[in-house]
Amino acid sequence: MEKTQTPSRTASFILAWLILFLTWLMFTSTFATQEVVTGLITSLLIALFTSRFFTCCNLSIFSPVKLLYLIEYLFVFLWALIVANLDVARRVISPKLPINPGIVKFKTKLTTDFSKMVLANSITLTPGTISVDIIDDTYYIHWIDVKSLDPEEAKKDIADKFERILLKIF
Amino acid sequence: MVQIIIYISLGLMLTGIIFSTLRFVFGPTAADRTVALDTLTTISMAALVLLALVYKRYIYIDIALVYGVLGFIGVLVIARYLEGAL
Amino acid sequence: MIFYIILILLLLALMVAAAIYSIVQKDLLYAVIATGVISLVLSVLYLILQAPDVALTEAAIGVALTTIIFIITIRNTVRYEDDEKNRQKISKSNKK
Amino acid sequence: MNHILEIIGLVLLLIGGTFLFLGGLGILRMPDTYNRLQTGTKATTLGGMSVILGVGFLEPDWLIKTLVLVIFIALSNPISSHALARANYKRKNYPYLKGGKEYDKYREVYQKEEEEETA
Amino acid sequence: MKRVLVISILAVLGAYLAEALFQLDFGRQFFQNGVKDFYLIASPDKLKVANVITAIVVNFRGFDTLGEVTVLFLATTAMGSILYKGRHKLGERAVLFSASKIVTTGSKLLFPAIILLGAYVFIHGHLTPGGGFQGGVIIATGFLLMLLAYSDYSVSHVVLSVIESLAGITFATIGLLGMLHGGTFLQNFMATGVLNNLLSGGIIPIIYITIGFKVGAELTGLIYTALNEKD
Repeated sequence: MEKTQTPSRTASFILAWLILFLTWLMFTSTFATQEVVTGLITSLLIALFTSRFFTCCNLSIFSPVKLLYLIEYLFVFLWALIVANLDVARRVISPKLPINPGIVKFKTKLTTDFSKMVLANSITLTPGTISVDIIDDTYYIHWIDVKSLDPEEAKKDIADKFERILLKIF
Repeated sequence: MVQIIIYISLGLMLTGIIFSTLRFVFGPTAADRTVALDTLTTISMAALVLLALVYKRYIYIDIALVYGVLGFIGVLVIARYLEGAL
Repeated sequence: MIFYIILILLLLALMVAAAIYSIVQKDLLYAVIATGVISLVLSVLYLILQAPDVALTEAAIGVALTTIIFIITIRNTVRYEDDEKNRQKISKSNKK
Repeated sequence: MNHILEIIGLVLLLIGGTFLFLGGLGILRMPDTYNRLQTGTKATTLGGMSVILGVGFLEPDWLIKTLVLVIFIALSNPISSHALARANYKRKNYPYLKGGKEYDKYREVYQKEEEEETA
Repeated sequence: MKRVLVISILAVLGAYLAEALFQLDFGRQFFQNGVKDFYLIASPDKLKVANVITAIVVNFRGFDTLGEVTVLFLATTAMGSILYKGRHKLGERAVLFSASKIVTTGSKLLFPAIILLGAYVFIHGHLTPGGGFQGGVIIATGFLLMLLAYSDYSVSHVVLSVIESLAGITFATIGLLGMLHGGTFLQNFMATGVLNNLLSGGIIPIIYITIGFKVGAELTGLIYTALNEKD
C-alpha cells in the first residue's frame, strides 16, 4: 500500500507551482520576460493556497518510465475515443437502433482517488459505456450493448486495457 | 476552398444545435433537458473557436475558454439540484 | 455574407423561442434551463456581431452565476408555478 | 509544409462538424436519458476536440491555446455527464432495459438503502 | 371591454410620449463631433492601451466604474444582512452531501486552473476582452464549484471582507493620487509603456487587479451566504 500515501506538503506545493505555471504559459503562449515573471508570481500566489488539493501524485511522476507509460496511455485512450465515436455513429444512423442497455458492475484494483477518476473518465469516453457511480472500489457502468453480466468478463471488455497502464503510473 | 469547408462545418453545427433544441423542447424529464444544455454548450464552444478563425482574431479564443469552463459548472449546478444535494 | 445573415437570423429565432418557452413554462426548473440556453445563444450572437467584451461578460455571468441564484431561489420557494399543493402551502404560510 | 497542415486542419474541421451533428441527432433519437448521455457526450467530445484542433492546425500560432481548450473539454465533459447520470438515477428514473430486470446491477444499492431506511 | 379600454388608453398615451421623445434632440448639437474619435485615437496613442473599451471603462469613465463597484458592494451587503441570521452552526449545512468521488477529485484538479483563468483574464484586461469584473466572476464561479462538490468546504467571511476592503481602498487611493497629479479622478500618473506589452497602460492593470479581487470576494461571499440560507 505504498502507493496510497499522500505526498508531502513540499512535493505537492512544487507540483502545484509547476502545473500552474505551465498552464499560465499555455494561456499566454509567449515567452516575453514580463509575461513569464508575472506568471511566476501569479502561479506562486495561487499555489500557496491551493497546494493542498494537489494530492494526485508524488514528484516521481516525472520519471521517464512513467512519462512513457503516460504517452502510451494517451494513445490507447485516443484510439478508444475514435472507435467509440464510430460506434456511436453506427448506432445513431442505423434505423433499427441496435441497443441492449443495462448497468453492470465490477471491482477495480486501483487505490488512489485520482487514478479512479481518470479511469472513470476514460470509461465514459470509450465505446458504449458511461460510469454511473463509484462506491469504494466498485464501478457501476451503464453499457449500451451488454455482452456479459459477469463482473470479470465485463471488466475484461471495458476497463482492462486502461487499468493495466494506470496501475504502473500511479 | 477554406471558406466552403467552414460554411459546411458551421452548417452541420447549426443542425446539431437545432436538434438539441428539439430535444430540449420535447425531453420528458429535467435531466433530458440538461443533457440538451450540455450538448449545446460543447457545440457552441466549438462554434466560437471556428468564428475566431473566421474573423482571424486570436483573442476571441479566450471567450470560448471561459465559456467551456463555466458551462460545465452550470450543468453541474443543475445536476446537483436534481440529485437532491442543494 | 448571406450565409452569416441566415446564421444570425436562425440563432435569433432560436433565442426568442427559448425566451418564450421560459416565460410560458409552468415548471420553473425548465425555465431556468431555458435561461441557460438563452445566454448561450446570446453569447455566440454577440461574438458574430463582433462585440467580444459583451460576449465574455454574458458568458461569465449568464451561464453559471444566474443559474445558481435561480436554483437557490427555487430551492427556497416552490418549483411549480401553478400547482394545487403549492396553493395549499402558500395559504398555510399566509395563515401563520 | 504549410499546405499539409492546412489539409489536415480542413479534414479535422469536417470530421468535427460531422460528429457534432451526430451528437445532436443522437440525443434526439435515443430512447432514454442514459443512452442520450452516451451519444451526446462521446460525439460532442470528439467533435469539439477535432474542430478546435483543426482551427489550431489552420493557424499554427494558435495551436498551444487550442490545446488548452482540448484538455479542458477532455476533463470536464465526462465529469458533467457522470454527474447527470448519477443524479438521474437518484431521481428514480430507471434505465430502459431490453433484457429485463437482471440487467440493472445498480438497483441493489438503492434497495439496500431503502431497506435500511425503513428498518 | 375593460381590457380594450386600458389598451387603447395606453396606446394613446404611448403615441403622445413617442412623439414627444422624437422631438427632443438629446443635445444632438454636442454630439456632432462626439467623443468617440477622441477615445479611438487617445487610447492607443497616449495611454498605450490595446483594448479601447478598457480605457474608456477604467480611465476616461473611471468614476462611473467606482460607482458600479459601490453599487455591487451595497447590494452584497444588503443581501448578506437580510439572509444572515446568525443561526448556522457547524454541521448544519445547506449542501446536504458531497458529490461522488469523480466529481470531487475532478473539482480538486479544475479549481486551481479556474482561479488561474480568472487571474489571467483580469491581469490581461487591457490587452484582451474581459477585465476586472469578468475575472472576478470567474473566480467566484471557481469557489462555487468547490462549494457544490464538497459539503464541508467553507470560506472565511473575515478574510473575504478584508480582501474586499483593501481592494476598495486601493482603488480609491489610486484615483485620489491621480487627482493630486493631474486634477481629475483616476488621472494616469504612471509610465505608459509600449503598446501590446503586458506592462503598459499606466494605472489600468492595477485598477483592474483591484476590481478583480473586490468583485471576486463580493460574489464569493454572496454565493456562500445564499447557499447556506435555508428555510
